[in-house]
Amino acid sequence: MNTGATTTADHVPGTATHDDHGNYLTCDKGFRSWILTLDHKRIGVMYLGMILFSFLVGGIMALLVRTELLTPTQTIMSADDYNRMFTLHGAVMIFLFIIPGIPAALGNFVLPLMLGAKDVALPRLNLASFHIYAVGAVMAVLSILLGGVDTGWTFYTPYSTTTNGAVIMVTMSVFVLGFSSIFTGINFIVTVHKMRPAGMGWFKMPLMLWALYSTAIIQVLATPVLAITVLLLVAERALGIGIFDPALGGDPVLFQHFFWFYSHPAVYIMILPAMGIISELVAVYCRKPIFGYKAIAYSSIAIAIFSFLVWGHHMFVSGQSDLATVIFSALTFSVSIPSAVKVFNWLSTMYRGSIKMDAPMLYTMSFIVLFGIGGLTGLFLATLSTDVHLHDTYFIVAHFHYTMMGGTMIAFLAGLYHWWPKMFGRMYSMKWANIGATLVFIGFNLTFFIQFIMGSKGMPRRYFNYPPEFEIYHQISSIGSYVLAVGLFVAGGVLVHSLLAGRRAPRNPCGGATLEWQADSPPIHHNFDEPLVLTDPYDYSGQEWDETVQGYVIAGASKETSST
Amino acid sequence: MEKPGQILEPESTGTVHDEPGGGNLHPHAVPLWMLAAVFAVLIGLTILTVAVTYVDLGRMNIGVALIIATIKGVLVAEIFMHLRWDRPFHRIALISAVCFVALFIGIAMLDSLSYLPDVIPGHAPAVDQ
Amino acid sequence: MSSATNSSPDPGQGNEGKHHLAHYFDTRAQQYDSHKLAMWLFLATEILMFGGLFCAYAIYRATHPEVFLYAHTLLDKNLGAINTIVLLFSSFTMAWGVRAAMLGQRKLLMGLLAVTILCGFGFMGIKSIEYTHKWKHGLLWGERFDYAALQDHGGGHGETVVDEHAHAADDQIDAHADDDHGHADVDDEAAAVMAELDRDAEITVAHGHAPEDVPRNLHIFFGIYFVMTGLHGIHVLAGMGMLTWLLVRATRGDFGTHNYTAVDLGGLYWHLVDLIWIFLFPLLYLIH
Amino acid sequence: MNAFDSAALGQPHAGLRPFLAQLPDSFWMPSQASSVASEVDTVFFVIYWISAFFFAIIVGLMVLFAVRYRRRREGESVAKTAHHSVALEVTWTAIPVIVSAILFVVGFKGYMNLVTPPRNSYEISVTGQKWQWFFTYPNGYVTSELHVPVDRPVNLTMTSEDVLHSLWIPAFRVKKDLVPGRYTRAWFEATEPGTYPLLCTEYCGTGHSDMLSVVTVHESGRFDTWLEQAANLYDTMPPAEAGEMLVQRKGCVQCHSLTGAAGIGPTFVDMYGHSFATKEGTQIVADDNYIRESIVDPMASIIAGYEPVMPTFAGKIKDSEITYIIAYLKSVSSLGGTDEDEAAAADGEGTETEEASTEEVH
Ligand code: HEA
Ligand code: HEA
Ligand code: HEC
Ligand code: CUA
Ligand SMILES: [Cu+2]
Repeated sequence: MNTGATTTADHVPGTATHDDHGNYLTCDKGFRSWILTLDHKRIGVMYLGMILFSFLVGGIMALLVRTELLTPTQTIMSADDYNRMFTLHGAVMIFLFIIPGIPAALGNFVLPLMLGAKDVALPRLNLASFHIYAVGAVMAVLSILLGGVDTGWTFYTPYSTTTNGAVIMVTMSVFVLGFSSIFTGINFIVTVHKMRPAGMGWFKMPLMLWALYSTAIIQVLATPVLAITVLLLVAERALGIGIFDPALGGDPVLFQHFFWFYSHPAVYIMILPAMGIISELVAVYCRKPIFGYKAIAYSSIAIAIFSFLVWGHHMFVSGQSDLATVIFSALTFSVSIPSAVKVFNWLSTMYRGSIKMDAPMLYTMSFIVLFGIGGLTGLFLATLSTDVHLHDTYFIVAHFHYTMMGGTMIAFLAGLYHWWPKMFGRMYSMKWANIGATLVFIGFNLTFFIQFIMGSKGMPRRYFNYPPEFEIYHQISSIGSYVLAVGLFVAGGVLVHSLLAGRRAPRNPCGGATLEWQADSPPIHHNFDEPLVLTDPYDYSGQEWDETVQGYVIAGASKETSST
Repeated sequence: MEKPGQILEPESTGTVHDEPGGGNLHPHAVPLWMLAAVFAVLIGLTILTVAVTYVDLGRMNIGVALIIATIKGVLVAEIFMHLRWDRPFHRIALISAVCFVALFIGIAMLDSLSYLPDVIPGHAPAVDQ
Repeated sequence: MSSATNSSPDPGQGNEGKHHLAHYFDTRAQQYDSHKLAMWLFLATEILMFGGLFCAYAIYRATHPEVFLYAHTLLDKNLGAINTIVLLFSSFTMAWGVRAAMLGQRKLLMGLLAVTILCGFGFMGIKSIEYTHKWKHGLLWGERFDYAALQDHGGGHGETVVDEHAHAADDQIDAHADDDHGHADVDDEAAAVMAELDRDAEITVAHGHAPEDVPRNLHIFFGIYFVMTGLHGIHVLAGMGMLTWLLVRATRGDFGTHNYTAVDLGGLYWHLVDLIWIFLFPLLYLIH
Repeated sequence: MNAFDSAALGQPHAGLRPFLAQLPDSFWMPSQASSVASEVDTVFFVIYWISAFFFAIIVGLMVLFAVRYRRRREGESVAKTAHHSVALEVTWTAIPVIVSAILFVVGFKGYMNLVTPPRNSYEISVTGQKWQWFFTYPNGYVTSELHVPVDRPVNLTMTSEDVLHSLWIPAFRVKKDLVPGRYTRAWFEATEPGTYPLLCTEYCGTGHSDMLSVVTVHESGRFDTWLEQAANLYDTMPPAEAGEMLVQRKGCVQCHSLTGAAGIGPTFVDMYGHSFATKEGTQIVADDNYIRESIVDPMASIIAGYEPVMPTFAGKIKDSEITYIIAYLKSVSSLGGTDEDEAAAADGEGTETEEASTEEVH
C-alpha cells in the first residue's frame, strides 16, 4: 500500500492496517524520507537529535567555562576566549536547546498523540519550523567560525554595537530561530483548537496540552518582539541607525526594554512545558488523578499572561526609573503565585498515591526540589533592596541554572525517559537510569548551590579573573560540574544502550491514561490503528497490570500482546 | 477562546454558516456595495486626516490623527478582513496583539519619560523646545 | 500535494476549484478553519513585530518632539497621501478579489489580483522616488545623515523644500564629499575615525555641521523612518510575490467556490500590510 | 534621613538582628560597612527563612510521601482521595499572596532608602571607562580609587564614556549601572573606616573582571586633610616620582607595563624617545609633544600593531601631571633622544612579542 513517497502522500483513512505499515520509524527509509517528512513524530525525533546535540555543545562549553574558573587567573584560555565561551554557552543553551527543547522535540511527538489526532494541524509549517531551526543552528555555528561573539547572551548595547566579532551572524541566527519558535507556537495553538476529538472538551485535555498551549501563546506574542529587537540591533551595527546607540543620541536602556520584553516571557516558554510534563508524570507515577486539575490548567494560562508584565525586573539597577522599577517588582511577585499553586497541587497528588520510583519519577522529584530552590531564590531577586545587591552576581547565575537546568532540563529528561519507550519502542535499564538521575542530582547541586553563596558574598558574574578568596568556591563548583557531566553521560548512555539492546516496549509500560498510550510503541505512521477509547486522562481505574506484556492493559480486555 | 467547558467537535468547527458534518464550505461573500462603501469612507477619512493637519489643535492633533487611523483600521479589519462574520477568537487574537503592543509601549514610554531629566544634553536634547 | 481524496474529477470545469482534504483533517471546514486561525495568529505576530518599531517611534517622539516636528517637513506629504490612496485601493480590489474567488468568478478574480499587484508596484514606485530623494540629499539614518545638506533648507518650513534646492544642494554635497575623501582635512578625518572606532564623539558622527535652527539628533527621525517604511516595504514586496503566485494559480483554475482558502488568507495578509500603513502615514508624514 | 526611614521598617525586626545579620563577614554576606547594609541583610534573611520554611515543608512532605506511599507491587489498589479541594486551593493561593505582598513592601522600603540620598550629601562624580574608574571630588581632583569620609552620606553622580558599566561596593550593598549619555546616581553612608573592594558588575568586555578598585573610608576628620594633601601631592614630589605614582593612579598600567612586556598598549620602558611606525605609515618619534598628544588625543596617531583602544584623558588629567608623566617616562628610557640603533638593541633583549617588535622600522 505504501508508495514510498510517504513524505507527501496523503493517506487514505481506513485502508491501512497495522501490518502493511510497520511503525513510523521503519515505514519509510532513506534520508529524504526523513528530511522531507510531514510526520510530526519524525519531525519531533529529528528535533530531538538536534536539540540533544546542541545541549552537548553547550554543555562542553560550560565545562570549559568551569575549567577556566578553577584558578583565579588564566587557566586554559584568554579573557577574550572566555567571554566568547560563556556568550556562546548561554546563547546555544537558550536559543538552540532550552526554548525549542520541550515543545519542539517532545511536544511535537506527543501533542497529536495526546489528542488522538493523526498529525498536527499544519504539518508543512511544522517541517518548515524544523528546517528553519536547522538553518539557525548552522548560522550559530558559522558565527563561531567567523570569530565568535563576546557580548553575553543579552547583547546589551552599546557594547554589542561596538565590539568586534560575528555579532550580526549570531543575532540573525537568533532571528531565524525565533521564526522557528513562532511556527511551532502557531501550529500548537491551531492544533489544540481544531484537532481535539469529539468528546474532548478543554477541561478534558491532558495538562501537558494546557502547558503547551500557554507556551504557544507566549511564543506567538513575545517572539516577534525579539525578532524586531535583533533586527534593530543588526541595523544599528551595520548601518548606525541610532536608536540604541548613545553615541548617536540613542538609548541603551531602551534596548534592554526590548530585549527583556521577549526574554522574560521566554523563561516561561522554558518552564511552562516543563511544568506540563511534571503534571503528567506525577499523576502517572502515583497512579492517582491529578489533584486540582483546573487550578493547574488555569495557572498555566495565568503564568503565560503575567509573564508579560514583569520584564523590567532584570533592569532594577540599569538606570530604569524608580517608578518603573517599583511597578515591576510588584508585578513580578504575581508570577510566583500560580507557580506556587502548581507545586502544592503536585504534592497533594503524591499524597496517598502508589508512587513508583522509576527514573521519570526521580527526575520529577528532582524537579520539585530544584525548581523550588530556583523559584524561591527568584523571590530574593524580585525583592528590590536585595536585588540591588545580588544583581549580576553568581547568585543570579545560580538562580537561573536552578530554574532552567534544574527545572526545565530535568523535566525534559523526565519526559524523555517517560516517552522514550513510546518513541523508540525500547525499554531502558531502570537501574542505570536511576543511577544517572541520582548522579545528575548530586552533581547539579554541587555545581550550583555554592554559587548562591559566592554570589551574595561578592562574586560578580561574567568574571574571567576573580578575587582569590573565591577560589575554593569555584573549585567545588567546577568539580560538581564534572560529576554532573558524568551523570548526564550515564543518562544519555542508558538511552543509547536501550536502542541497541533494550527489551521491546509494551504499549503502556507506565500505565498512563492519556491517549498516546493507546498507540503502538512506536506508533504507526498514522498514529492509531484501532478506535480510541476516550477516557478521563487521569483516570487509572480502567487499567490493570499484565505480567506477560510487562505493561498496563485496559481492564477486562482480553490479553493483549505487546506490539512489535 | 471557546467557552470553557464547551465540548468542541471537529464537525462543528466550520465557518459559521456551515451545517454540521458538511464537507463543503459555504462561503460568506461580502456584498460588493459594502466593499465599495468602505473604500469610499476610507478615502474620505484619509482626506480628512490630511486636512486636519492644517488646523492647529495643539497637542490634540496626534490624538485626532490616531483616532481617524483607528477608525480606518477597524473598518479594514471588520469588513475587508471579514472579522465581522468570523469566529470571535480571531478578533481576540487581533485585539490581544494590539493590547500587548500597547502594554509594551506604555511601560517603556513611562520609563523613558521618567528618566529623561537624567539624559545628558548634548547627547540627546531636552524635551521642551 | 498529491491524491486529492475529495476533489471533483475535473477541476478545470466547474467553478468549484481544485480542492482536497488532507488526511489528518476530518472535514474541509475543519481544514479551512485551521488554516484561517493560523493566518490570524501569524498576523498577530506581525503586529507585535511592528509594535516594536511603533514603540521606538513613540518614545523618540515623546522625548524629541522638536526633531519630529522639524524632520517631517522634509518628507513629501503629497507622495505619502497618494501612496495611502494607492494602498487603500489595492485593499479594496483585494477584498473584492476574495469575494470573486468565493463566488467562483475566475476571470474577475484574475483581473482584480492583477490590479492589486499593479497597485503594489505603484506603491513601491512612489516609495522609491521618495527614497532616492532622501538618498540624494543625505537625509539618511543615523550615521549617514548629512547635516550639511540642510544648510540650504534653512528652517525647512516649506512643504517640499527639498525639491526647490535640489541642485544647489547636490553640488554642495559633492563638493563636501570631495573634500572628505581627497585632501585630508585633518579635523574631519579625526572626527571620522573617532566616530568609527570610538563611537564616542557626540554629534560629530554625522558629517557636516547643522545649521543653527536645526534640532540636534535629527538623524534619529530618519533612522526610525527608514526602518519603519523599509520593513513595511519588504512586507509589500512579499505580498506582491504572494499575489503573483495566487494569480498564477487563479489562471490555472485552482480556485472556486470550494477552494478559496489561499486567496482568503493572502487577502488577510495584504490587508494587514495596508492596515499598518494606515498608521504609518499620519505618524510619519502628518506631524503637527 | 528620609520618609522611608527605618522607623517604619527596621524596628519590627530589630530584635531578630543578632540572629540575622550581625556577623562581620557571614556565611552568606560580606561585612557590613554602610548605613543600609544591615537593613538589606535583614530583608535578605527574612526571605531566606521564609524560603527555608516553604522549602522544608515541600521537600519534607515529598520525601515522606515518596517513602510512605511507594509502590510495593504493580497493580496495587490506590486509595480514593479527593480530586480537588476548594479550601486547600484558596489557602495555598492566599498564603503566597500574603507572603509576596509583605516581601514587596519590605523590599520597596529598602529600595527607596537606597535611592533617596539625604540632602546634605557629599558629591563625588564618577566616570567609568573601559576598564577603569575616575572619581572626581568637588575640588576637581581625580582619582582612580574612591575615598570617602566615614559617617557622612556620599552621593555619586555617574556616567560612562563608552559602554555600560556598573559600580558595586559589596560591603555597602550599593549597585548602579553607569550609562553612556546619561547620569545615574547612587548614594551611601559608610559606617566603618577601612578599605573595601569596588567592582564593575556590568559586562564591558575584555577587562571587565579587572575593572576593580577600592573604596577607602577615612576616619572622621581625616578625609578633608587627605583630599587637600592628595590634590597637591604631586607638586611636592620629584617630578619623575610623581609621574610614576600618576601612571599607577590614573590606571595607565592597566595597558602599559612597567616591565618591558607588551600589553594592550606598548610598555613604558624605553618609550620616551623611541621611533616607530604608525598605522597611517608615517614615522614618529616619541618626544614631549607627541606624548602629550597621545594622552590628550590618543586617536591622532595609532602605533602599528596596536588597537586604537586608548581612551582620551583630556579633562581628567592636569597639564602639570602630564609633565610629571613625561619626566617619569624619560627616567625609564635608555633612549635620551632618537638613537635608533640603541633602540633596536634594547628591543632585541626585551620580552616583547613579535608584533611589538615590528614597531622598529629599519
Ligand atoms: C526557566 C527559567 C526561569 C524561571 C522559571 C524563573 C522564575 C523566576 N524568576 Fe528568574 N531568571 C531566569 C530564568 C528563570 N526565572 C534567567 C535566565 C535570569 C537571568 C538572565 C540573565 O540576566 O542572564 C533570571 C533572572 C531573574 C531576575 C533578575 C535578576 C537580576 O538580574 O537582577 C529576577 C528578578 O526579579 C527573577 C525573578 C524570578 C521569579 C520571581 C520567578 C518566579 O517565576 C518563580 C516562581 C516560583 C516559586 C516562587 C517557587 C515555587 C513556590 C513555592 C515553593 C511556594 C512558596 C512561594 C511563595 C511563598 C511565594 N529572575
Ligand atoms: C538551559 C540553559 C543552560 C544550561 C543547561 C546550562 C548548563 C550549565 N552551565 Fe550555564 N549558562 C546559561 C544557560 C545554561 N547553562 C546562560 C543563559 C548563561 C549566561 C551567559 C551570559 O552571561 O551571557 C550561563 C552561564 C554560565 C556560567 C557563568 C559564566 C560567567 O558568568 O562567567 C557558568 C559558570 O559556572 C555556567 C555553567 C554551566 C554548567 C557547568 C552547566 C552544566 O550543567 C552543563 C552540563 C551539560 C553537559 C556536560 C552536556 C552533557 C550532555 C550530554 C552528554 C547529552 C546527552 C544526552 C542526554 C542526557 C539524553 N553557565
Ligand atoms: C585601555 C588601555 C590604555 C590605557 C588605560 C592607557 N593607554 Fe596609552 N596606549 C594604549 C594603546 C593601545 C596605545 C597604542 C596605540 C595608540 O597609539 O593609541 C597607547 C599609546 C600610548 C602612548 C604613545 C606610545 C608611544 O610608543 O609613543 C603614550 C605616551 C601613552 N599611551 C600614554 C598613556 C598614559 C600616560 C596613560 C594613562 C594616563 C595611558 N596611556 C593609558 C592603551 C592604553
Ligand atoms: Cu566595566 Cu564591566
Ligand atoms: Cu525574568
